[in-house]
Amino acid sequence: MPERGRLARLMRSEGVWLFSRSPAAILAAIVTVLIVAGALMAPWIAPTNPYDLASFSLFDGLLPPAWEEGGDPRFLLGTDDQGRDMLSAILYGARLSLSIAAMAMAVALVLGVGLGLAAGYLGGRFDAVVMRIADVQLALPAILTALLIDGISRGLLPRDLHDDLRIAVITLAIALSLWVNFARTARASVFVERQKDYVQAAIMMGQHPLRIMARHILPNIVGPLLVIATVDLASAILLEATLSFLGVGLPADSPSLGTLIRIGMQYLLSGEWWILWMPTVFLVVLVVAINLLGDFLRDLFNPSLR
Amino acid sequence: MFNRKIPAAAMALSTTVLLALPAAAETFRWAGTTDPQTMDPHAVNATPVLSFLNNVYEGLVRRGPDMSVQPSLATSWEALPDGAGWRFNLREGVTFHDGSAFDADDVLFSYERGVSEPSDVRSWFASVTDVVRVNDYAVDFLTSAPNPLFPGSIANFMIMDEGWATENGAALPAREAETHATRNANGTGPFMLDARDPGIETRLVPHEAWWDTAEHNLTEAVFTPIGNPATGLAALLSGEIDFISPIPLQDVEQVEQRDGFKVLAGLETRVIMLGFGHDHEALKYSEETTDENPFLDPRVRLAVAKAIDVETIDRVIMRGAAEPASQLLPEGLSGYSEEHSERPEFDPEAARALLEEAGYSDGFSFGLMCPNDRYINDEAVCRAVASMLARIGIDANVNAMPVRGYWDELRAGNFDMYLLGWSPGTFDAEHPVRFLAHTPTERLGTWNFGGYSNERIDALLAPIQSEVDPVARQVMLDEVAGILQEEVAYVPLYTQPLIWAMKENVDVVQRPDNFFMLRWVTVN
Amino acid sequence: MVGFILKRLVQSVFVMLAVAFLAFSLFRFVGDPISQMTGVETSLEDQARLREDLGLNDPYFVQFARFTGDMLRGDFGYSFRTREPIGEMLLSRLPATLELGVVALLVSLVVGIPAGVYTALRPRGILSQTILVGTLIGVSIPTFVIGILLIFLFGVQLGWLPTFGRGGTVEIGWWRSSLFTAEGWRSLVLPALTLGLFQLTLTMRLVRAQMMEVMRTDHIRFAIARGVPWRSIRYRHALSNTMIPVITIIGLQFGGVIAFSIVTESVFQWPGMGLLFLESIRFVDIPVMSVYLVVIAFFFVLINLLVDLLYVAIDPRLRVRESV
Amino acid sequence: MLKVDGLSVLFRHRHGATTAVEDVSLDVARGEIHGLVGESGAGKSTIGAAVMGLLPAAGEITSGALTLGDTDLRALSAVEAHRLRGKRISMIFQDPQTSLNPLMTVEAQLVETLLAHEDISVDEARARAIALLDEIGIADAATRIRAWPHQFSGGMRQRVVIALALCTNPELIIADEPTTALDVAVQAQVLDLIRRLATKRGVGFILITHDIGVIAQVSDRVTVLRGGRVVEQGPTARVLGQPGQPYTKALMAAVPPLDRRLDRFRLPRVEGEREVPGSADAAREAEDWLMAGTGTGPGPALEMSDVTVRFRGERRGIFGARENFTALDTVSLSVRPGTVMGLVGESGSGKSTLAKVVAALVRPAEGEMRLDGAVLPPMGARRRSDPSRRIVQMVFQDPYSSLNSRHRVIDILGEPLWLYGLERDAGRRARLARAMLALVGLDATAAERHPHQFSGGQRQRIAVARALLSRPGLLLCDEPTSALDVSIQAQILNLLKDLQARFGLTTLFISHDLAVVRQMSEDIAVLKDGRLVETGPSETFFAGPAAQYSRDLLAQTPAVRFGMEAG
Repeated sequence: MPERGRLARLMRSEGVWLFSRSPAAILAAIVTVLIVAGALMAPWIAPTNPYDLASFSLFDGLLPPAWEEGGDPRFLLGTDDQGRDMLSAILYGARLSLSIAAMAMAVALVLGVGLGLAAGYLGGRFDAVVMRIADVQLALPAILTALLIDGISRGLLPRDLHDDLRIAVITLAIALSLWVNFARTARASVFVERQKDYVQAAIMMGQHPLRIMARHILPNIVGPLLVIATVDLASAILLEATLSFLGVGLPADSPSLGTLIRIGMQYLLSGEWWILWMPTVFLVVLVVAINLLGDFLRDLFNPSLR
Repeated sequence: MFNRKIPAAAMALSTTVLLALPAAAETFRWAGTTDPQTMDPHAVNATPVLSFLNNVYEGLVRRGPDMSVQPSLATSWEALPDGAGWRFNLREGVTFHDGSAFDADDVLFSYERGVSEPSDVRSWFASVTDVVRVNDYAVDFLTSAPNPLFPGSIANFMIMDEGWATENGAALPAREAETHATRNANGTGPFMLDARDPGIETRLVPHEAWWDTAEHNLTEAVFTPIGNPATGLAALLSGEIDFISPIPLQDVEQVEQRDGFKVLAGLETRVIMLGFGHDHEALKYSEETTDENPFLDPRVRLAVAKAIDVETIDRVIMRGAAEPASQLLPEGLSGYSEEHSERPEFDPEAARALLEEAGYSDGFSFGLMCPNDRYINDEAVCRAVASMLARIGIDANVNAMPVRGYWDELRAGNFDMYLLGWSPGTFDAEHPVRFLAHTPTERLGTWNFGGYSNERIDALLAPIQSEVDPVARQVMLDEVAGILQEEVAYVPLYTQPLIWAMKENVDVVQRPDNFFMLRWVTVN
Repeated sequence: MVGFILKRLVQSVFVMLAVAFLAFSLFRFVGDPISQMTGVETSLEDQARLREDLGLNDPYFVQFARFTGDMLRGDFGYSFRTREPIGEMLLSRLPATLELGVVALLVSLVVGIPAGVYTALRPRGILSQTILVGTLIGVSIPTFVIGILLIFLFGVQLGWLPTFGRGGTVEIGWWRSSLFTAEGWRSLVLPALTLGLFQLTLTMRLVRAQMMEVMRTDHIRFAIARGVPWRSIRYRHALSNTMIPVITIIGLQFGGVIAFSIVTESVFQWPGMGLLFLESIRFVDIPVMSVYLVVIAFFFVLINLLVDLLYVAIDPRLRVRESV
Repeated sequence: MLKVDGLSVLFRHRHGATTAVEDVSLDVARGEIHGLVGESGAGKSTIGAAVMGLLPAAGEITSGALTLGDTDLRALSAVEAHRLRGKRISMIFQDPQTSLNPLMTVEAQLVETLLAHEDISVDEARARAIALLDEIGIADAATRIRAWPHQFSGGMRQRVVIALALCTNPELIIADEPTTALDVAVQAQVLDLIRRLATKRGVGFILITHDIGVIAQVSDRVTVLRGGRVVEQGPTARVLGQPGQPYTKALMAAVPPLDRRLDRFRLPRVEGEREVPGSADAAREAEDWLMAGTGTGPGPALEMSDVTVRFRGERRGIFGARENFTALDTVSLSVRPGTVMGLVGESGSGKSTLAKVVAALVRPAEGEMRLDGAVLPPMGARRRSDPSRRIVQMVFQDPYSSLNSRHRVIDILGEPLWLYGLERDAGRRARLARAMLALVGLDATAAERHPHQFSGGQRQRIAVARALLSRPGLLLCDEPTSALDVSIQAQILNLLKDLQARFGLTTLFISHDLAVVRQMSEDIAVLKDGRLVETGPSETFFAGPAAQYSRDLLAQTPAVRFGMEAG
């Protein structure tokens, strides 16, 4: 009975009602779900597998989209310089970008909320140390973190792990430059919740600090963190693209959206407009949708705005 | 769309330039991807630096538009009896930019500076035992063995004024801290250094008292580095700069169609090739065959050569601007072996057969290491090679990385196959043999990462270097080229194109060594 | 108060040391500087000797101690690539980055705040929705794509603005500024716009959220009940209360501006510290990289401190002593 | 002057619309103070907002006429209505802390309001503002005017708010709970000020409050509201003296009398409303469980000797050094086992701090505490496993923040049982929790719901249940009912009285309301600025307090002096 109850309660809840009233949020949600679904099912719905080098040939290079003259029906959105089908490359790329962004978000969430929660709750020296670490992290631009991790991991790990290492490097680099947001938000929310009576009661009863943080405070600060999460998911995807632009990104033979855009940049003026604009438009639509969802969540969790 | 510019054509252009009298005087603004890191001619032996400084300093000899060796600060030179060295007769009446006179002392001083420890150009004088001052205007370079190509090999050895250098504490190139010569210059060349803002802008003005007649009509030349290719192209198309090199291959067509601009597409003296790990017992990046190295079998290497369709790579990736290569140096350079100018033709079936014959019918996977920002479209070529090899069953996983870490990885042997481009400094066939084919030692074979070794080739290097008779020298070079082709030590792919873009009213001379000489530039 | 500043400065020393340590541990992994400093034909023996001369073979901590020792004495060492003193290099590049950062921030404030106020006061308006979604699209396109597009549109197609570099600069002592000539401003417009766009969206959203919250507070309802003119309610009462939390966040964002400047400077060939840092990575010029990061860390700490002081300065509740 | 005729207001929300106010009529003459009283949710504030034209977006006047003098308020355009606000009608809000713009000096806010309605010079406006502050009772007005709002105390700030409402000589001022946030002493002064302004300046007041004492003390006429409808209306003396309607009678009865002690609070029960009975046998199960734990003996004795608490003061301004603030100064107190000790004092007197010291939430600088003779370790020294963690339990003031809104009631109640190992088995824990809910008067279905689905009163019952589930000996109550309506307050206090009596819990009951303390406690202690002023049995205290401060405190507490006969 409780399961149906919870679902029923969710359906009637304030959030869903508000959601049904704002067209932008609905559109954003649909677009996001479509893109994520498309990306996740890439191996099944994409015409070819762009990571399998034998599946495309150089002869089909630089073909315009199918509807343009000179286009090839096999390649709906045309091909890139290598003869890779743009549609498949974008779907696989989106899958890679989204998985990297999601993994980076997860790491940043755990690291940031963990440290932020502890800093806010324990205060004093621990708080100062965490905040100074945050300063150090803010001072290091994402590109440097990527370089640092790439270098260290290349130095420590055996050679044959090097290529699938690159994805881990990028994920960690992005995560490291995002956790500070979560730490600061979590810390600020904990300061507020710590004064509330239900936390004072838990302290008085002698509950273990970890349990107080995890079971009592954390569920109550999920709201603002969720908002940061959606906004940062968008910036994580963009960051991956920028890192690729600066030459620290993913290898070219397993491209992410960012790598596709970097490759596309070389053809900006050379007439093959689709190599750049297809992935860029896809990225923009995805990021705008996620940001709109983030805005909606921010308004939902910010009671004063309702 | 492209007419293949062979060096001879460049010769034709230069003659017309000589006749046309310089018209209106102009400020000439040009850009490149990297800023020359120093103004000291002996500090760094790298093309961007030497090319720029060739406008400010001059050597005893210089190279003409067609790479021929011409007199410069030396009016003439003759070989000393029984190959003991060379005598150079110096030009009289030449003054440095600050007015001081040029004589033999400056040559001796520059030689001492060039072979000093902090200098980076010591390798040019490897065969020189001593330099003797004959009189004010004659100097002898004594070599340990006869060296027929010596004069040509010191074309970039630039002469500094002894007085200026010693007064300003620049007797030696900078070790750790910069010296006066790092940001200032006092040469005898056609242009003087007017202003130097490292990494931002460098300004040259003509040297009025230059000993040679000026063929250019420039009153001022300003160089600015532009790292991002797209921005560089925009700078040209917006008219803010008059000339830029290089521009991306894929933009050549657009620039040519736009009125007011033109493109000069020739060939650089750089051959792009694939190298193997000859001294690797086993593959390092293979998922399955981890106990042996298939590439040790020449048949497998030949299969690789036959599996790669250089024509298609040229058509799609290089837009037809490249030229298939058969050996370690491009056609037209001295010592090129006409005998072995046929490269293994593209035949995937034969390649698969060879693999079968060698016992690898079900193929294997390996690591292909490439730079992604060193040669034109290097990463794209690597990916193309990988997909072609995948067609015959051997899967390359491409690891493209920035060049800054690339040489480290190759030197550490972290590859199964690698991409390499080589441009011979002396524009002669001996150069690639000395650095790529010879067994690696302290001084020789320093870029032979795969550790390829062949006694015959090692034995032939010294004779080639000292053989005076060109015919005998060519026979030996042909033999070396034959062995390399026979054993498929490397798989040469193509000669890299050289793309310069400029405004319609700008005429320049494009030299295959990618040196940009201001003295041949006219803006009309 | 003085105690507060001292404590923060001591903490900043630790932050800079930590950044220096991280930056310095980089040099082992970014690549081999020697191969960038020498030519193609340099023998291995010469390369080994150069490596020894530069002390690159010393153990890691010896080099780090030497590096921090020199830094404390103000001797920032010499660039591996151009052998220039690094202090001088950074000093000559500092004005470009600072001026770009400040103008970008100004752009984001001058446009961001009014837009934030407008979208807060008319949340449902069509113009508000278009502004919100428009800036969102602007932020969703990677910075380098926007940069190139602006260059081609305004530089090549229309030819109104220069496509690269920093023209029309005027030397004032060691500070090279582009704020005093029309040409200087023309070359500043596009990079500042590219860098400022991200900040602009952030500022606008912050002001909007904070303004909507302030409009609900009791003292605003009381001001309305007193018949205070709407203009004064919005811009004197509401806006001033909105700006306090927004200013602190903008202060923190300035750090982001410096970090993002790396991309913008590389696209516009803007001769700032960001471009120098990127080139030092490309040519494995480790001393320049390390010193740049320490200087940037110093800026971060300084900005955080200034923001805290600013916060106290503009909020009377903290500034004036309680006296009852 | 103001005439409201048949006013009805509707609130639209996702499930349709609810009528907040229905067919209310009242009028306010010049100089008259018209009281609007009723429990929370009765629609008092909505009427005030409707008159001012400041209804929230979802609100809408569906019918009725609002006329001020000869102006029909409903016919005014938005611009005319705004110009009228402040000029002819002004409003005062409840919390002085947030009613003034913190970033503008008092002078700036006063001058701005004056210039908004009268075209006089700035100097003239400043002069009038200073005169007004003088009249309102702010000493040295000329210099104090340039001060910032945060430099005034609560009472002073409310005077500034009144000055702001008054400066443009409005005909009518709507005061929405003007004294609720103030201490008793300050409340009396503000009410006198309102009285003086009404008679001397002829300003009409609508005084909105839930405190019948305030109405009795100041208002000329009163309207009693319930569920948006007028229950009764007329001169205060008559309505409160001889209430015609049963609801008014019940409301009056629920106010705890100050003059004598009742054994139980009278519940304002009106026919047709049934008491929600907890299932009797479940309650008994909880009762037996509690009895088994605490045994029949009374709770532990609590002794506190020379307890002192110092807080590090906030850093004042850029250059101010930190001065320490002494919250408790050598307080010695003892609570006899099984009895209720009432702790009374104004806000800032340190009474909450005292409770927090006992609950180990605040670290005392000096002093010692003992429980039944055994040393009660203070904060920092009291390990989490110390038995006192279970014996000492606390019920907090704000019902809306004392329960974790993300947990279900069953989890909240189960926590102490699990924490102190009183009940290993999860199933029995759930049964016991449901039983305790019954004991505190809530039905078992409450277990599955979340706190935000309960009213303030119900949440306090859950808080009490949680405290009891630790089988406590000492119960600390920090103003448990001050945030509740009078009728709900009575139920909770009755609950506490019954449980305390039945289980012999030693209780420390903290409140600022002397009337409530008189009904609850056997002994009483009065705190002023962290020092113990007086302590002793309540009856002797209320007969005639020893300390002068206590006497003033007693005098200033608004009491319903209309000779109510015993309920």
